[in-house]
Amino acid sequence: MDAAGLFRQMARARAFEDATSALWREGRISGEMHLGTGEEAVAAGVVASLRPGDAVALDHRPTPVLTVLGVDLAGMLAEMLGMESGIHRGRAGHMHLMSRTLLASSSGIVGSSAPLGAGFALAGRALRPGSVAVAFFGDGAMNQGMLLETLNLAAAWSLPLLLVCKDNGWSITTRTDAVTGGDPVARARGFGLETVDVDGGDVGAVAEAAADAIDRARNGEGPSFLRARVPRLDGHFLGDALVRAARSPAGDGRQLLGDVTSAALSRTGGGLGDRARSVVRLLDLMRRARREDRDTRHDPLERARSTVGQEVASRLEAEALAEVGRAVAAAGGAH
Amino acid sequence: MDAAGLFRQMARARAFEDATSALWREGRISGEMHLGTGEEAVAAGVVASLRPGDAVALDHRPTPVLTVLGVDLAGMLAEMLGMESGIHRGRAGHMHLMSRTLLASSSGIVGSSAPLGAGFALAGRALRPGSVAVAFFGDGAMNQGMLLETLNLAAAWSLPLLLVCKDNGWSITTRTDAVTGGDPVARARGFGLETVDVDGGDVGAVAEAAADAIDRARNGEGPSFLRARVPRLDGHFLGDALVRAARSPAGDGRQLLGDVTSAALSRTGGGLGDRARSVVRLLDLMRRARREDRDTRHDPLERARSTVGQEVASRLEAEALAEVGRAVAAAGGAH
Amino acid sequence: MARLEFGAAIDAAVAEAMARDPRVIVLGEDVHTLRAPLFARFGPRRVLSAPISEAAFVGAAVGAAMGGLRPIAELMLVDFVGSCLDSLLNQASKVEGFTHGDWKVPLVVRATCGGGYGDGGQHEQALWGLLAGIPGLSVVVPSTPADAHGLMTAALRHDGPVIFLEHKLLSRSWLEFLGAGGRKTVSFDVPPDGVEGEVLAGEEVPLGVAAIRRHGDGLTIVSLAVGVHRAIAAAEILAREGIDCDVLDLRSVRPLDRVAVVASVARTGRLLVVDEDYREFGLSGELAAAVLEAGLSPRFARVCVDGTIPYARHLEDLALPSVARIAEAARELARVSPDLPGHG
Amino acid sequence: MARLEFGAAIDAAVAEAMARDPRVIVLGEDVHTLRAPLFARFGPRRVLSAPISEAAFVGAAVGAAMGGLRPIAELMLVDFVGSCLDSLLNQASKVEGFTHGDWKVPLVVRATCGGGYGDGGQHEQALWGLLAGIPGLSVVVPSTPADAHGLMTAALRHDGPVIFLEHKLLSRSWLEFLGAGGRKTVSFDVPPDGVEGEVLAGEEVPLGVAAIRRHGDGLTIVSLAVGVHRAIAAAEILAREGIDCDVLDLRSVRPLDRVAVVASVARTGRLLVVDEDYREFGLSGELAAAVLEAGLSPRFARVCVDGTIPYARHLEDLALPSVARIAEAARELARVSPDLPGHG
Ligand SMILES: Cc1ncc(C[n+]2csc(CCOP(=O)(O)OP(=O)(O)O)c2C)c(N)n1
Ligand SMILES: Cc1ncc(C[n+]2csc(CCOP(=O)(O)OP(=O)(O)O)c2C)c(N)n1
Ligand SMILES: [Mg+2]
Ligand SMILES: [Mg+2]
Repeated sequence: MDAAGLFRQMARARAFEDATSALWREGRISGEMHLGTGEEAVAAGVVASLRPGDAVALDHRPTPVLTVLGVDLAGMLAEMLGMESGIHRGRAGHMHLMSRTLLASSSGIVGSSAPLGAGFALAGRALRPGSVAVAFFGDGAMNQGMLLETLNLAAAWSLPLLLVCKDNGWSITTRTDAVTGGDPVARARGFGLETVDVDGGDVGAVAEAAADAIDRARNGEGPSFLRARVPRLDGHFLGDALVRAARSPAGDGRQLLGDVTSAALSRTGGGLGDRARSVVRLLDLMRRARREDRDTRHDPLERARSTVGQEVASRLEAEALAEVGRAVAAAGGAH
Repeated sequence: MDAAGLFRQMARARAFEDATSALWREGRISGEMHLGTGEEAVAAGVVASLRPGDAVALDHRPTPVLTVLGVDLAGMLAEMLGMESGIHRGRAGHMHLMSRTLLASSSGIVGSSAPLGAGFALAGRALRPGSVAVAFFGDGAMNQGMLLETLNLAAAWSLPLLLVCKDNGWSITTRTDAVTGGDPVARARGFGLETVDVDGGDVGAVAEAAADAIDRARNGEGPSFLRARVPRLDGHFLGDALVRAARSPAGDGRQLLGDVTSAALSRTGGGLGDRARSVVRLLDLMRRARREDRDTRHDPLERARSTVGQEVASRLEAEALAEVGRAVAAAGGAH
Repeated sequence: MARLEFGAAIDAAVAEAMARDPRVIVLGEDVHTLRAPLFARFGPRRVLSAPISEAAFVGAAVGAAMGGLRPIAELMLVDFVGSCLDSLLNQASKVEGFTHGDWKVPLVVRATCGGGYGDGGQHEQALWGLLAGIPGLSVVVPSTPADAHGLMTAALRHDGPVIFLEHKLLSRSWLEFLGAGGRKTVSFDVPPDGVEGEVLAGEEVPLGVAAIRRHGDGLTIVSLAVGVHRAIAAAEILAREGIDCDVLDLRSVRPLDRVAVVASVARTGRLLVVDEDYREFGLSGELAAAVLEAGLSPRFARVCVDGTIPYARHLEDLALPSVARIAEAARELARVSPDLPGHG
Repeated sequence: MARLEFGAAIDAAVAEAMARDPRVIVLGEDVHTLRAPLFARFGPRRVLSAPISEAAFVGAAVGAAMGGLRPIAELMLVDFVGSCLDSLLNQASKVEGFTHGDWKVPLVVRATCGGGYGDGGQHEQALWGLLAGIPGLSVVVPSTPADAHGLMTAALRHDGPVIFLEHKLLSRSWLEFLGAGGRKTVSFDVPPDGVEGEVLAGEEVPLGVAAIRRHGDGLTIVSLAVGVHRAIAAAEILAREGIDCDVLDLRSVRPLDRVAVVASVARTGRLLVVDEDYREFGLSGELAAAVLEAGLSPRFARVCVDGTIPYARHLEDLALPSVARIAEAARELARVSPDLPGHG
C-alpha cells in the first residue's frame, strides 16, 4: 500500500479513537476504555498485508486494527455505547469487539490474544491454505504464561502466525522493564522464532517488516515475532489516575501525594532507605507519565504527515473526521 | 564435597529408587510411580552446596533429592506404601513428599516447582539472609506457562534461586524437542538469566556448576539457570507402556502395534504420506525408548564408579543397600 | 453394534467424526501414543502432539474452533485445568454471549477425571462442579461405553464448548497406563458394566438428558460416572432390606436434567446425591436447589468427597463414595418419612 | 474508631499487620501505585511490584508462605484467577491436607470482584462459588468497611489460604480507578452503608461467621457484598407491604455459617438467596443443600446472575441482582405458605 493509503488508515483510526474519547468524557462509555492512540502505524502497517481469510486476535486496545480492517464504525461505536444497534447488541463492549466474518476477535485478558491467534493460524492452515493469523499484544503481556507458551507452540507447530508486540514500555502504571528480565526480542528468539524489531511509529517500516513476515508465513515458512516500539499517548486508559496526578500534582494528584507523604513519614515502617527508594520510584513514574502524556513528538500521525505532505494529510484527515463523524451520528452518539 | 561423598549420596539415592521399584512391582505402591534413576548425579551435585535454611522445590521425581537431603528413608517408604507411619501418614504419596523442617516440597503438577521455588527464595531472602532456594524440573516443564513466567520473575526480582532443568529429552512419550522451539539454555538466557549447561551424568561437573551458581545467589547476585542433561533409565514411570511395548513388540506391544497397523490401513483417513509420517514417528519413538531403556552407558552411577574406584564404590554401595534395606524393613516393606 | 471398552467407545466416536468431517482434529500432550490409532490413520496434521502448555493449546483450540475447525483438546487429567482455566472461563464460554449468539465455539475438551487407583490429591479430582459453574460450557460425564460413545458423538456435533470427562476407573486403557503399568499385583474396584458394553455406531446421546438406571419408589439416588455403579450396587443391597431406589444417571452435569430429577424425587420424596466431586458448592448443592425450586421438600443427603483425596488406598476408599457409605446414607434417609407429594 | 472508606479500611488492616509483623508482605501488579502509601511506608522489599504473571507471583506467594512469610498476593480482578488457578487448586489448598496438618500456607489472595460499572463479562465476575468449591481455601466477601477491616485482620492471622474479595462497587478507589476515571459524567448505584463506615483498629471479624443485618419473621434473605445492601433496600419496601425479612450477611462463603442460615430459615420457613455469582453450581445451591440437610423444607428462590454479564449498563442492571428483582422474588415466595417448623 502506498504512503497515502497508509496515512488514510491511520487518520481513520485516530479519528475513531478521538471520537471514542469524546463520548467517554461525556459519560456515555463505561468501564475501562483503553485507546490505541499511538498504535495507528502498527495497525495500518500490519493490516496492509492482510487479505480475506486471514485472521487477527487482539487485546484490550482493538479499535485501531478493527477500524483499518473495515469493521462498521457506527456499529462499533454503538456497541461501546451499549446500544442494541451495536455490532454485538451491547453485550460485548469495547474489550470484546469481534467480527466473525472478518475473523477478528479481541479479549481483555492480557496474553490471551496469543493462543487465540495460534488457533486462528491452525484453522487457517487447515481450511484456508495460504492464509495467516496475526496476534497483537503489549510488552506487559510478554510476561503472561499463556503468551509465553504460545511463543513456543507457534515455533513448534510452525504456525502461519505473526506475533506483534506493541511495546509502549508500560504495563498500566508499571514500567515494564522494571519487572522484566532480558529483552522481548531476545526472548522471542530464545523460543526459536524469527524476530524483527521496528520503530512502531514509522508506518513504512512496520508495513515492510510485516509484509516480509506475513509472506513467509503464507509460504509455510513459519511464525515470526515483530516488536514495534510505540508511544502511549493517552495513558493506560482514559482517565488514567497516574497521568492525571502527574498532570496536576496539586489538583488530581493532591490526595495521592498527601497519602504517600504521610505514609512515608509514618512512625513505624521500613528503614529510611527503603522509604526513600519507594518515594523516588513513585516520583520517577509521575515524571515519565507527565513527559509522555500526549507527547506529539512521538505521535505516529505527526510523523507520517511529513511523508505524505501537509496538504494530502489534511485532506485525508478531514475525510476521516467526516467518516467518523457520520458514524458517530449514525450510532446516536451526537445529542 | 569429595568424590566419595558424592558417590555415597548417589548410591543411597539409587538404592532407594531400586527398593521403590521392587515394592512397586509387588503391587504395594499405587499411582504413577516416577523414579529419579539417572538423576542421582544432579541430586547429589546440587544438594552438596546446600545448607540448613536453604529450600528446594521438587517435581514428580522428588526422591533422589530428598534422599540426599536426609529425609527419613523409612518414613518416605512408609508414605509411598500408604501407611500411618509415613511422613505424611499416607495422605500425600510419592508425588507430594515434603519436609517442613528441611524446607522441601514436591508437586505432581508439571512446572509448579518453579513458582514455589521462587517463593521459597523470596522468603529466604527476607527471613534467612544468605540462604538460597533451588527449583528442580524437567525439560518438558520448560513449556509450562507458570515456569516460563517464573524465569522472568526470578530475573526481575533478582531472587536467590537456582533453576535446575533435568533435561532427559522426554515428556512422557513425547520427544521434548519435537514440541519445543529453540534450546532451553538460550531460552533461559532470553529471560535475562545467567545460564550454565552441564553434563548431568557427571557429578563433579554438576557439583561445581551448582556451587558457583548457589554462591552467587547467596551473595545477592541473583538467580541462575542450570541445564543438566540426564538419561531416563526407567521410562517415564514404572510400567511405562511405551517402554514395555518397545522392549517386547510381540508381547506387551502386540496390541498397540496391531491397533496402529489396522488403523493405518483403514479405508478412510489421511493421505498415504500423512499415515506414513505417523507410523514412522511411532516406530522411531519405540526405537529410542528401547535404546535408552536401562542404558548403562549413560548411567551416572556407572560413570562415577570409575572416579572413586571400584573398591570404594562397592563398599559405599553396600552401605547404601544396607541402609535402604533397613529402611524398607522399618517401613514394613519386607514381608 | 459392537462390544467396546469405555475408552475405545470414545475413540470410536472420535474416529467416526474425523472420518466424516475434516474439521475435526485432536490435539494434546502425547496424543500420538495415547491416540496412536487415530494418529496412524489421520496423520500428524489432524492429531497434533502438544508441548506441556495447557494454556496455549487449549487456548489455541478455542481459536481454532472460532476459525472454523472442530477441535478436541485433550487435557490428560482434569486436575490440570488449573493451568488453562482462562481459556474456558474467559474465552471459550464467553464468545457466544459476547457476540449475542453470532460466533460459536465448537470445542470439545476431553479429560480424564476421578480416583480409585491411589494417585493422590492432585491427580484424582472430579472438578465437574467447578466447570459446570461456568455459564456457556456444557459438561458431560458418562458412566457406560454406550453413553461415552453417544455423548462424544453429540459433543462433536454441538456448536458450543463441551467438557467431556472420562473417569479413569471406567477406562481400562487409562487405568492400565496410570495405575497398573502391566502389573498383575494390583487390583482396582472396577464396575464391570461401566468398563465394557454394547455401542451403536453413530448413535447420539443428547446433552442434558439423564437416564434412569433402576426403578424404585422409596428413594431417589442421583449420581454420575462411577457413582452410578456404586449406587446400583447399593440399591441392590437396599432392595433386600425393603428400600426400593430409583437410580438416576445424570450423564450431563450442565445442562442439568432438572425435569428428570424432579419427577423422580416428586415420587419418592427422598433425594440422595452420590457425587465423587467435592461436597460443597457444586453439583450436590445444585440438585438440592433444583428440587426446592420445584416446590418439593424431600429428605436430602449426599455422599461426596470432603477434602483433599488421600493417597493411601484404604483412606482413598473411605474418601470416595462407596457402596457402604451410600447404603448407610440411604438407610438413614429412609428412616424419616417424607412429605408427599411436594406442596407448593 | 475511625470513619473509613471500604478500600481504606482494608488497607488499614494490612498496614496494621505489616507494622506488627515483618512477615507480612504485599505483592502484585501495580501495587506501588495501587498501594502507594504502603509502598512508601514499608519500601519496595515488602511491597513488591509484579509482572503480569499471575501464575508465577501467586505461586510464589504460596512458596513464600510455606517458607515462613505471610504474603498478600493481589490479583487485581478475580476474573484473572483463570491465569493462576493451579496455585490455588493444586498447591495452596492442598499442602495442609497432604502433610496431615503439618505444613500450613498462611496466604491471603486479595482481589476485586463484582460488577455494576459497565466493564463487561470478563471483568465483573463474582467467582466466589467457584473458589469456595475448593476444599482447603477460605473465601470471604465483606459488605461493610468494618467487616472488610475485620476480615482482612482475621485473614492475616489465619494459618491457611484465604481469598479476600473486595467488591468494586463498595470500593471507591477501585470504582474511581476502573469506572469513573475522574469523570463527573457517570454515576453508579453505590450502597452508601457499604462504602464508608466506622472501623475499629485491630478488631477481628472471625472467618465463617455471618451477621444478621435486619430482623423479620416472614422470610430469610441470605446474601453477601453488594447483595446485602440491595436486600436491605428490598426488605424495607417489603416491610411496607407486610413482609418482614431477616437479612443475613454471610461475610464468609467458605467456611459457610450453616448454623446462622438454618436458625433463620427454621424460623421463617422461606429462603431467598441473593447472589451476584452465577446461579448454577455455586453458593445458592449450597445454601439449598444446607437447609435440606438440616431437615428443613423451606420455600426457596434465588436471585443470581444467569450468564455472561452484558456490557451495556441497562442490560447489566437487569443481569445483576437488583432491588426490584429481589422484591419480586420475595413476594412470590411469601405468597405460598411454608411448613413450619421444619420436620425431621
Ligand atoms: C491476565 C490479566 N492480568 C491483568 C490484567 C489487567 N491489565 C489490563 S491491561 C494491563 C497492562 C497490559 O500491558 P501491555 O500488555 O503492555 O499492554 P498496554 O496496556 O501497555 O497496551 C493489565 C495488567 C488483565 N486484563 N489480564
Ligand atoms: C500441568 C501438567 N500437565 C501435564 C502433566 C502430566 N505429566 C506428568 S509428568 C509429564 C512429563 C514431564 O516432562 P518433564 O518435565 O521433562 O519431566 P520428566 O518426566 O521427563 O522427568 C507430564 C506431561 C502434569 N502432571 N501437569
Ligand atoms: Mg505496554
Ligand atoms: Mg523430561
